[in-house]
Amino acid sequence: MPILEHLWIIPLLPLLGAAVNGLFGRTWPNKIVNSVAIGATGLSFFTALEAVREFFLLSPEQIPWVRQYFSWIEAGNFRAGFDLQVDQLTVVMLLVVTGVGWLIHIYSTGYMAHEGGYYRFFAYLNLFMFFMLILVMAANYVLLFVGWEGVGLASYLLIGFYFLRKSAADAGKKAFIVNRIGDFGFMLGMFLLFRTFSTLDFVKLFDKATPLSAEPIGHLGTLTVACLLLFMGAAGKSAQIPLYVWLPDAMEGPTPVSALIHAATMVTAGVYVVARSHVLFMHAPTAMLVVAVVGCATALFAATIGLVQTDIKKVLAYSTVSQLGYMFLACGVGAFSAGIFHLMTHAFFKALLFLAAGSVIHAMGAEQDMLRMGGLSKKIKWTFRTMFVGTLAIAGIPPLAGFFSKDSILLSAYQSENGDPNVGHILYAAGLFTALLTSFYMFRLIFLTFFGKERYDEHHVHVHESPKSMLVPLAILAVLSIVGGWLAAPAFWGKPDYFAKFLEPVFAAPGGTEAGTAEAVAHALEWPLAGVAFITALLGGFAAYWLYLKKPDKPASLAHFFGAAYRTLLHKYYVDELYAAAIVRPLMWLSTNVFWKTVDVSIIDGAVNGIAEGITVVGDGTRRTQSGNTRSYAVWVVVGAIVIVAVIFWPHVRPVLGVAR
Amino acid sequence: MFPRTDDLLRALPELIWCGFGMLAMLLQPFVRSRHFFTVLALIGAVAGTAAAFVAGATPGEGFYGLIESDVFSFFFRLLVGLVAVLVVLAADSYLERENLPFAEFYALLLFATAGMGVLASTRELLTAFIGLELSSISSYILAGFRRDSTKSSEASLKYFLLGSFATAFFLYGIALVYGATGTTNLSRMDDADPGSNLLKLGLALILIGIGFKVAAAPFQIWTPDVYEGAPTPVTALFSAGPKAAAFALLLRIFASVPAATHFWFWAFWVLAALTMFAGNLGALLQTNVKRLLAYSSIAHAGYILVAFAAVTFMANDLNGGATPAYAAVLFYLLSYALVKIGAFTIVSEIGGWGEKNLTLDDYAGLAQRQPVAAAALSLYLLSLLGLPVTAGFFGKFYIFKAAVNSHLIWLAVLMAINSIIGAYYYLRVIVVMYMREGSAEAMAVPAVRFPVAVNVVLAVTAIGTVYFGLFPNQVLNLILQPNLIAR
Amino acid sequence: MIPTNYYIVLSAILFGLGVLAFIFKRNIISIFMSIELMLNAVNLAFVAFSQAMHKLDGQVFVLFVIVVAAAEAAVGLAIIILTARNRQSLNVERVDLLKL
Amino acid sequence: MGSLFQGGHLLSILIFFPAVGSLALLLLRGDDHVFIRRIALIVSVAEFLFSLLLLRGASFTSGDYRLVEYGQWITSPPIHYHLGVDGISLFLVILTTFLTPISVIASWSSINHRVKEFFVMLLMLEVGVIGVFLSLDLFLFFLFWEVMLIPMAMLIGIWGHERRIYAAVKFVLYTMAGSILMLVGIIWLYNATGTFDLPTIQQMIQTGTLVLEPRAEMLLFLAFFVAFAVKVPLFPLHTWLPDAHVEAPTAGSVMLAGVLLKMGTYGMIRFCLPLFPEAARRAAPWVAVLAIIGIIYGALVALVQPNLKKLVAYSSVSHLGFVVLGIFAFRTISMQGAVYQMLAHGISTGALFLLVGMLYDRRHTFEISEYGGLATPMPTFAAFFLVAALASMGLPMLNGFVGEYLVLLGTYQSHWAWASCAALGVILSACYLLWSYQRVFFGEVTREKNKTLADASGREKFILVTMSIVMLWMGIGSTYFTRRTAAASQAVIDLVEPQRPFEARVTRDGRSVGQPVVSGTNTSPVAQTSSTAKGANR
Amino acid sequence: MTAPLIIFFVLAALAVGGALSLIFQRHPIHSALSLIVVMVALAGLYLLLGAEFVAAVQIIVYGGAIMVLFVFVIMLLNAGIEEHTNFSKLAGFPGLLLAFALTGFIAATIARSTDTVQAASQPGNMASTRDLSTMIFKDFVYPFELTSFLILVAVLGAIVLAQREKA
Repeated sequence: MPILEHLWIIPLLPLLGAAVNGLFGRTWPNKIVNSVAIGATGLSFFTALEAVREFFLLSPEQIPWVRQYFSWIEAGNFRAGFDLQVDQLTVVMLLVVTGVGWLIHIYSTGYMAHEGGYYRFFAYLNLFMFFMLILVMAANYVLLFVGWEGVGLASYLLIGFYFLRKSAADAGKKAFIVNRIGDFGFMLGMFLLFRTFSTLDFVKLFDKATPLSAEPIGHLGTLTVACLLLFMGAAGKSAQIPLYVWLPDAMEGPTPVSALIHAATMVTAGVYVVARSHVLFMHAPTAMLVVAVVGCATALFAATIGLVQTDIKKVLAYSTVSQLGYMFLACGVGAFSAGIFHLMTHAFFKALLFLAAGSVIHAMGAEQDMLRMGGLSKKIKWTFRTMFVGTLAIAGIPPLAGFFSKDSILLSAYQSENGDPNVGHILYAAGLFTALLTSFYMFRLIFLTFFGKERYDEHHVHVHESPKSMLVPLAILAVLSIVGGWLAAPAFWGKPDYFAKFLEPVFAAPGGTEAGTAEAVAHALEWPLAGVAFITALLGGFAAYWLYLKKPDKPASLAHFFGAAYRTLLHKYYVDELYAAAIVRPLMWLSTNVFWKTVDVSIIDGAVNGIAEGITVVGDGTRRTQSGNTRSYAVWVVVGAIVIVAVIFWPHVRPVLGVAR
Repeated sequence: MFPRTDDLLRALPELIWCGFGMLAMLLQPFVRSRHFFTVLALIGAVAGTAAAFVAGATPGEGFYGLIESDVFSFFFRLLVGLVAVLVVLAADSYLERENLPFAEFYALLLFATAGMGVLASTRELLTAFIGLELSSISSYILAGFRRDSTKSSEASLKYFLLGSFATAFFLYGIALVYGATGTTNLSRMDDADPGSNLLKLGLALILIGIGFKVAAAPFQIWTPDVYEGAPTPVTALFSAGPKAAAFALLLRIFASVPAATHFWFWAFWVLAALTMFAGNLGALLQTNVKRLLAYSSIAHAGYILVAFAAVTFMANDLNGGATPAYAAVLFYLLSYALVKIGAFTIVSEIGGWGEKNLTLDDYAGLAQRQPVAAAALSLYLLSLLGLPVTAGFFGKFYIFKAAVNSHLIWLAVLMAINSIIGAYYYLRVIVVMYMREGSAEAMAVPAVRFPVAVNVVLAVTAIGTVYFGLFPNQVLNLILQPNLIAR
Repeated sequence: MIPTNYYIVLSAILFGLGVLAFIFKRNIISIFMSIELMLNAVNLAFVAFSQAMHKLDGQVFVLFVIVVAAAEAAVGLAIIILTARNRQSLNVERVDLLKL
Repeated sequence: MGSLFQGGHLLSILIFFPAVGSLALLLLRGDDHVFIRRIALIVSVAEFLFSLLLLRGASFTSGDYRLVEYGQWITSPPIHYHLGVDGISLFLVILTTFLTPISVIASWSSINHRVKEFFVMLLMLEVGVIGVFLSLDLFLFFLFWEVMLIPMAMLIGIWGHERRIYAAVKFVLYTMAGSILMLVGIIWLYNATGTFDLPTIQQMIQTGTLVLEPRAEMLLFLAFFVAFAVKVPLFPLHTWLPDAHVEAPTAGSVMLAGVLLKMGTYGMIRFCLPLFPEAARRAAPWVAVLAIIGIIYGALVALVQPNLKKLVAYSSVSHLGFVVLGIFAFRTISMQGAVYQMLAHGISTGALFLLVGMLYDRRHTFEISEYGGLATPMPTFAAFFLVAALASMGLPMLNGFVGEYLVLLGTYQSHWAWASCAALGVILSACYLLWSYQRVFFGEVTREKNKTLADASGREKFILVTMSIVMLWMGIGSTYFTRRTAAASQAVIDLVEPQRPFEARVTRDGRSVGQPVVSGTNTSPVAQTSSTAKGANR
Repeated sequence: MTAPLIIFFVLAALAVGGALSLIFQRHPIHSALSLIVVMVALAGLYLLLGAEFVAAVQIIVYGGAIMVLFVFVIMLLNAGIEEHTNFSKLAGFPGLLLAFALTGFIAATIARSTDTVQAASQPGNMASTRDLSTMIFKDFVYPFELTSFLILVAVLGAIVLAQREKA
């Protein structure tokens, strides 16, 4: 088992790439830089493949396969080791991350070819790969947290890649800080877990947690609180309400970054963590419900905003948020494997979409506003085709990947009876409506971009198809987006859903909501629900077609008709403004005027200097007694005499000095 | 009825000092050389100081119990002798600069020293009075030694008037004590009734008289003026010698008069508190360094009085509970004398002809102009401030210890507060010397090259300050004994 | 016979008057005189006590005090002359160059 | 405790070697600056190497003192020359000896007048600080504590910036005000015990031969604590810090932030807790509150500072708050964290000050508004600055994280509320550091002057690389340190409140070991923690 | 009321009166003369107390030497009527009040506490001058010698201070 013994190689390779490029890449030509970067990622991809191969040779009891490399933090009964772990869940994540990541690296060589700071870009990208791999392979929460923060750093750097643009720098900062807010919860979650179980290693911790009985719904037991705190972190990382605000801004970064970090991998870390901690969540139905509701709400909410955005990347960003919402919905209703499944397919088609969008932007010469596009389908065929595939996939048109994953989520949602039998149906309805919106805005994107008449002048913009290095990854991803979902296809014919089956050893552990009981019901509902889903998708597509191809002037009038609503959507429900007004500005004002100017300068320092002042004044007074007049001096002597005599002869003046005792 | 040899031996230092004083007077008409007299005075001072060992070697009472040669008097004789030596060295160049009559100066200096010696060794109030007058009158004259300077003469006048005013109180106190106990010999008052109001009053008046000499508030009032007006070497003498001697007398009185029991610590408590604040607060805004040091010497008198409070508090404790407090006083006086003489010597050197440059501005940028002087002065100031590896630190430490030992926590806290206030103005001088750039003309002044004698003074004081700051053991072993003051 | 404390009280009064005079007078010479007055008061006390206790040393003290007073007088008057020379006034209140 | 002078004189050498060096410097002629600098560098580096011998010299697997030197110094009162090193002081000493050469190099070209005095002061400062960390006799400790004062004041006052004198005097007076009371306290303690010897007094307290009545103990505790709190500085007593830092020269700031502040927290660990455990326990809640206020308050004030150096200074207030919190949470983990945080903060904040100083050397201003877009002219510098900033905001795999995490984790074990509030500091630190970083380095270059700024020079690179490597090492190889500090801090904790393993706690709370706190019907975490807190304070 | 008592009161009155006039005379000469009155009165009291040697010395040294010296200096400096400046606020009313308070207190204390001494007091038997001298030259020889130095100092001081600048 060479690789499984030395799992550390997988993350280390990108790190080396990052180090080499970061330290020496400055002076190197692009060729060497990107060969280093791609080499590193590719290598780790194949290493991962090898690892997976070996993994399949393991006997079940060897799983989860944990290797401890060195002890990182030790204090008292607390130990955080650099321990890596491989189980089915890890395998999925591992392949997605390395695979998609590699493709995107390749794509980037084309996309970034003309950018400055080439070496920096790839160094960051590799760094990201390293931390992401740490995240998915970590065997304890602390190490996971390392990856967690690390990817945050990487995304900060990459969003702020064009640091000359203030917007970019702001976006990067925003991303990091919002994530920090999430991490705050995550850390507290860890602390609480450690206080309860006095370990943070997954295996030990879950072993201790499994025998516990689940906490009744609506009850804030330790586990519930811990799970909610963890979910807070997840919400930060995966851009869920209320911490989603950073993701749209994150589109300031280069498009490949958006594809890799803000669509395919990093943002799904939250989902991964929830899935990873499913044992705890299974014991905390309240938390589960919260997760489901938040996820569902986010999905719907983001989708609505997506409807009206005109920036091609913004649309995709909000769709990402919404899709992430789906995944949480899945987890929330206990369909963890479904969530992970969607995570995977989403990684394929969303990466595809972003890259295609990038290709479009590349073709248009850095134009992102869809209102200045149109009719590109002829000019950039391959881009169009691949992107169309992606759209079909996300819209949930069978038999593409999105259809299966989304369908299994809706199904589980429909079945869930967490707390109240109707909960499931509500969630299902919301999810379904979201699906409608999704397909609408995606097709809207397609029609605005590729069909209709050109809304740009050819003289300035000469559209050109992207280089091979960009199209090949597109193609591959397109294929994946098509076939990626077939793993689950057998479920329709009563056969086991291979993907779920594969993950079963991970998720089947506790309550057993996964598989088993669900199976039977599932089979009965499979077809009708799928049909419904399909129809909604078509509806959405048709609506878009009708509005943006048939009656191109309709949207404007509609927008005018629903003026208020439209503007609200356009301004993303004014959430950013709200945060600024409710939190940021007050805090700033408070810090400046109250804490610094008042408390620090006026009160504390004022007091200190005031005392000094006072003493000086008294000192001046004392000096004045030194009048220089001998007669007064004589009087002073007399005064002294009286004082002494008084102290000696009248004991009752002494208690005035009683403090002396 | 010629006195016995032992008596003479026990009084030897004073006799030698006086003898050399006379010698100086007699030779004054015949010898014109300054150096001759300097050497003469030096020999005299040293000889007297050496004689202290002789006297110390023959312990016991002398002259029918008027004087006592014990460790206590030994220590103080050494101290005042050392002061005399240093002042002679410091004065030498000063006298030339200001062209003052040197023979008389040294003579008076030696007589004053003799007076202090008497105060240190006497055990009888009348003798003490004579000694006090001997040193005081010499001091009056020395204060006014720069005849043509109005300031000097004014200082002399004020010192004289107020001094004799206080002396009158002291004397009246003696009278009352005599009336109450039928004797003026401290060692014969054991059977006196401690409750007697007459005795209390007498002691109170004596306390007033001595309090004036040691510049305890509110009798400190004369100090700044006199210190400022007097010729600087004389100021050095005042701040070190007479004060130490007066404290010695006070200590002996309150150590050996049974009536001066416990409750007297109240008086010292008040005096100490007042004095500390008077000194430190007054110094806070001083821009004249000489005057600033004067105020600081008031403050330090206050600190010493804290130790006195501790002493008197422990008065009833017969098994040597007060010993550390005594030691504190003695050690502090030693460290303080060294520092003050050093500091004033530098002031007198920097002062220049007619003592013109005394303000802080004249010290600006001193560190560049005269690094050694600046370093030395900072060392002294730090010692006054009570920072470690200086004798001043241990001095303060022992006083704190004595105070806490006598449960005078609050007095200790007051002292702590005062140390902070004091720190401010001491630091200000250092700051000026090191952190301010001197004014153009100040920097233009060529570096004054100190005479050898002065350098010797600085060396002795500085080294002494550091040495006692690191290894106080010898001194402590000397003064930390229950029979420090023979009863 | 005359009670001793008559004498002592008298001495106290004289002493007090001396203090009073010191504070009240402006002319330096007069101030110095008031000091002499105080010393005399002390002497009276000494003599009275010695007489009361049949001890001679009290009177010895008086002699010493007188000598000291003489010495003081010599020096004091010299100082006064010096001052008078340096600034043409004998008013103690005008001698206040040194202050604060 | 060791016989007379066991284990050689390494500690004495450590203390007095710099003093010898500075004396040598004093004897040199003042004008040959290069030579002076070289000497200073050699001395400080040699000192650093000596300090490394400590690691060989002794193993730190148990809590007691190593390389003890013990000799009679002053007979009455009995004061001993008693030195010793344990896990806690070990790395603080090394930190000092490490930062000194760094500061020497840092001031290589920025100090040009009165060079000799400067390095003399720097070395004397080192003497004082190391003395503080190594002395085991209360009196000796106090002596060094005060000795360190003057060189620092001089560094600020002579080589500082505009308001340097104000800052210097403020620094000294603040510190003295605290320490003079400590002196009274020390003497009081002496009267109670008859010795100044720390280990002896500790034994007395452990064996119960010395029992202070509560009020006296509290007063004593305060006498010590205030002195240390000023140094740390703890919340209301911190206002000297910004002034001192802003006015001090780079080297001064580095030493100040890197080492001097640690003397305060070190004092708390070494004296406040072991000597007055009862009082410490009673004061803990208040102290913790102050610490937490300090954490958040410092961060918030830092957030809005227009002055870069002041910002870093306030960040120290915030970071040291973590240390104090960790100490007064009385948990093994948090104590470990506190000790580690001391070291980490020394490095990362030291680095930040160095970087700020380098900026100052180029532009002679600390105003953030004067900068902007510096990443373009000086990318390398920007990169190092980012590393330092990240370390300071506690990014995992860098030194800042371990300490903070352990402190919070440990604190949470017994006081979840404290930890939760304190954890807000983690968010805020990211805010102020990233924001200032953006304002300084990102965006277009606004000022004409900044367009031509030189990137990090070779010497600067050397410093920064060294610092970065240390940060990285401390971030990853933390066990190298914690294994050595563990025993000592455990010993301290045992004195204050012996720690029970988790299961024990559960059983005491009446739950079975198997099913910890979360059995079917259980209390809310609040209730639990309060119960456990009660348990802890039993 | 026996004769000595009457004499005492007369002398006491004289002394106090002299002291008062010392205070209230505006011209130093008059003050000096009134001081002489006081001294003479005291001399009388000494006689009354049976210390005739002291009385003699009082007249000779004090009344004779010292006061003459005073008068001489007054003449030398031809000091006129003293001007009544009131620069010192403190020395005005409050000062006098305090002085009175002190005096009153001291007098009162003494009056209350000298009874013990008074009991011992009886008709003054003349102290022989021989005993006095033996005491001075035996018991108090040390201070006596010291006084000689004191005189020396005084002379020295007078020379140093009062001598005119040598041209």
